[in-house]
Amino acid sequence: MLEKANDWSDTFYDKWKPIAMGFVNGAEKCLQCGKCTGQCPAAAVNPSYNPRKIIYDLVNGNIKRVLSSVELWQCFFCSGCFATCPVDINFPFFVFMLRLGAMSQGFGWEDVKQLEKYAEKDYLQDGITVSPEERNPYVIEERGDIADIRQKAGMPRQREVSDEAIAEINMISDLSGMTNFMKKIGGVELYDCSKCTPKIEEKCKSKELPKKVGNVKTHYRFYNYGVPIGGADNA
Amino acid sequence: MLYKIGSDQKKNRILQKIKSSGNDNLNQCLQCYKCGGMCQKSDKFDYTPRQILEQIIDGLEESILNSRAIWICETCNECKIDCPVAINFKKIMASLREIAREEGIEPNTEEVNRKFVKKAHCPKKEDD
Amino acid sequence: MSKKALVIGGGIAGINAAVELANNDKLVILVEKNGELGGNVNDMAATFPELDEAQPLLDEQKSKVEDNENIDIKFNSEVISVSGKAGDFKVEINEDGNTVAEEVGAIIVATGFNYMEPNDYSEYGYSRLDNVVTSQEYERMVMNGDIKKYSNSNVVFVHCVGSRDRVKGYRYCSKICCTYSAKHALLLKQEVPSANAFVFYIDIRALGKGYEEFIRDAIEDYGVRYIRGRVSKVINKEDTLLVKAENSLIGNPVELNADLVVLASAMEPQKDSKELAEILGIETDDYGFYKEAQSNMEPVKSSKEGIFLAGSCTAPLEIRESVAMGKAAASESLSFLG
Amino acid sequence: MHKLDKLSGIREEIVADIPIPEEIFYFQSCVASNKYPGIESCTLDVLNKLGVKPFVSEDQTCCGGFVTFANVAAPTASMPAVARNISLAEEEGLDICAVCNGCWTFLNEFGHFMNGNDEVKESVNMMLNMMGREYKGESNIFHIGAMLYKLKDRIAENVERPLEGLKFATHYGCHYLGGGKYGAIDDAQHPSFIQELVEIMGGENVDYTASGECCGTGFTQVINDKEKSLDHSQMKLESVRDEADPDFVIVLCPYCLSQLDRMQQQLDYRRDVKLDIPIIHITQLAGLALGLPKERLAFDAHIGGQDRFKKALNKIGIDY
Repeated sequence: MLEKANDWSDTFYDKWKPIAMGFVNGAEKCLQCGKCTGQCPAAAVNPSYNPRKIIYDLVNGNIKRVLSSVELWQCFFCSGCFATCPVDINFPFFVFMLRLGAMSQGFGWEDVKQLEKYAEKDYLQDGITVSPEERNPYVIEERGDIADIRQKAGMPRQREVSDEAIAEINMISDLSGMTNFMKKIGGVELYDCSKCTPKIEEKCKSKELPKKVGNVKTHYRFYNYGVPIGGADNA
Repeated sequence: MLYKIGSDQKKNRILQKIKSSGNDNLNQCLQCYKCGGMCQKSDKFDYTPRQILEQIIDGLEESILNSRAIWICETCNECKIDCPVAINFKKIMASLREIAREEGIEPNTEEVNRKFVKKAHCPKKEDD
Repeated sequence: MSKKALVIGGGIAGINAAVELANNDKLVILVEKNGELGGNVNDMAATFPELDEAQPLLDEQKSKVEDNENIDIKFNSEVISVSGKAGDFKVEINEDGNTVAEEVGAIIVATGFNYMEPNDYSEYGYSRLDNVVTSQEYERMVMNGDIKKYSNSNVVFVHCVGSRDRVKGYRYCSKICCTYSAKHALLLKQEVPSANAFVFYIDIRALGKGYEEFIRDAIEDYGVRYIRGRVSKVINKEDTLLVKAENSLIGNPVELNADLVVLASAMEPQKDSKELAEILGIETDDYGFYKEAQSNMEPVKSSKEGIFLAGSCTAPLEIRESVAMGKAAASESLSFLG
Repeated sequence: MHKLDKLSGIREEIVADIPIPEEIFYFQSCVASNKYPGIESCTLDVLNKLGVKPFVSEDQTCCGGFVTFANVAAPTASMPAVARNISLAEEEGLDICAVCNGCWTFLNEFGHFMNGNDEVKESVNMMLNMMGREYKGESNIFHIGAMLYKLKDRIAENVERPLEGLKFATHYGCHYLGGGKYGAIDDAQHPSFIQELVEIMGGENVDYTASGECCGTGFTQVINDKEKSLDHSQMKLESVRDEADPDFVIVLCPYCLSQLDRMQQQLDYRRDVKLDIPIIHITQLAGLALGLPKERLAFDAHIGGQDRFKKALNKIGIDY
């Protein structure tokens, strides 16, 4: 797509660095050598994902394109790019902070909402993020009950986290604004696959994304770094 | 998306066809980006001329023939006039269209919807 | 009375400095740490941008030194200490275990460079995988005919291994790798026309007379495939190697099966360059290259009067420039030789 | 195994810095506890057998890495949670041993970040002081893989069930080697320490092309972009099946284990890809060699590769 000069704000990265609390540094060192993309597992399976281009846009100020892109949400967080980078750019941290930035602009909330239950239902209630009932990566049938297996191995049926500890992390969550944040996006359950029937499935497939996630107004994201092969059907 | 470079360049069908239609200076391309910058249509392209060229050399047949750029190009040949090595893009586009027609690929000039719509989230098998 | 001159290093720069001085009727001591003259050019199969065979050219240069009565060549020797001032240096040289004291008027440092051993680059598998070699080893393969066995196979040349890399290598550009990789690809195409050559580059830095044309010739006339993107990984895949990189001109990752991978390893200062700098009392930069008195106007003067620099002990240089620097250093040192 | 003959990338100076303590704070992993309890029981037993007493605290919660990198929590929320967990070990004066790459890299990286940033540390401590704790930044965080490598001599002395005739492939996992580029004991691209451990235990190593690839979890992709996650796991698992055909794949991280294990069922169901590859954690590997009973190994919780499990375990005399 044609870009206009006023799409670019060169100073964004400089302004943003102090807000990002030292988590992001050194993007201006990027040589555009492409070593990151060459080994990237996400780039190997996504038609348009390219870490090199995201860094390029960030440093050169085309922040609009980065934040509104779907590609920003396709990173695998494998840190392979960091391991291989000749100038030591910790790209996964950039993605992490950029996603927070994108959320502040109203992008990507559907994805975050999907994951919010891990924090609310598991982390803050049990102190453990992955519950025994968790089906992700989705499993069709389990072999045996985990509690039984634990008992056979001579361990308590369930790993216990003390009430005190749970109270403490809830307190941290309250103090740091995480609870507030979750209240903000609570409200609608987006996809409840456990209650899915063929009818719901049909509906669900044709359903567009909600305009709102909780109290937050959301925006569409776009394939900003290339057209996916096979068009939007491949999304 | 990951692609592989074939070990034998001679098997690269699309490159052979383009070359046989009188374009023998493909590998003179400097990848200087001038063509994409000056073309009046390039904001509509999914691939700029130099990218098409790079893909021809690597033999990415599927992606070239399905691209919109080969149909949107107005074959004004202004890029040849400006090209530092005078690559005849009009001819290349013409032969690409010909190949695409032979393959039965419909001309595709519609604006692609870049909007992200999330669908395939369901864990169930599609044909259940 | 005219004084002797000391030239440290018998590479192509040192040879030319010594010959130039000798032709001006000065006595020269040439200190070479190995048993043979020629330095890094000994490992070269051909020169660029004209593909001339390097060894006959070098032999010609060597014979100029060896046949010259004014030049006293000390093989297997090292400078141990230097005292005194310009025009009146007292030097101790360790020659084959014996210490020799000499008085010289000027010193020319031409210690040259070293090819980096890319052992830290585990992603390229050097010294871990077979068929991954450095450019230096590749030149030897060309000379002894080993590359003949790579008919019908893919050979990948990787630029910037150790150069332009803050983490495991050096920040500077090694300057000549772009052109010598093109030379390697050309040599391959000439020796084994059935082989395919692929060169992975970030950008092509061909800063020299005829270099750009040389590289374009490789691409256009010999069909060497240039792909823009630094190689990310070289993996062992059964009998071959799998090279992973990005073709950043399209923006997609690319994979390639290769039979030989040649790493254009960086030119680094000699391992002991800082020790020698301390003995001589001259300054080095952060990497260990010797610092010029003034980088633009005094390219051959070191930070100490009477000590001159020549060749790639100052920065990565090609042969042509090393020769020029050797001669310039010789003529600058004449004023201290009375 | 060709890799072991060649240059090894193990960083001896980091290995040398790892102490062999009498007691260590065992940092429990959520996935290990709730999906693969064998990792937990094996870690406890193996550490005990090797003369290191594991200390388990019920006050320890999840490291917080998942919710943070799922962008549900900002760094301001996860930093105090990390500090709280580390402070539990500091109260006992112990170092931490994590069994999960995620826990290790998250505690390590955020811990380092707080240590190097007094302002953040102070504000975190303000929060922790309210609940009577303090973060000092004194405990070191070690990965169980590094601990086992350090204790390899003791393992060699204690092998009760040599793994002869078994083939092992490895998957190191991104967040130990790649993310922990400066803290891991091995090289990020050509790691070899598991292979060394396998040789000590009498097993045979096999190699495959995609050994350095990510498992495909992609932190959140497995939930939000399942097809892509499946694509990647398929690529990896097919490479394992076709090139190595191992009896076991050793992983360092419970989440990689979960992905590679559970995706086999999905791939069969959705794409008709037949895979039969047992995936086990490095502590379960040690458990096998050190002769733990099959209840403690708890392979019942594993889903993929059950036929192969049976064959392989029968070979070394476990009736499974």
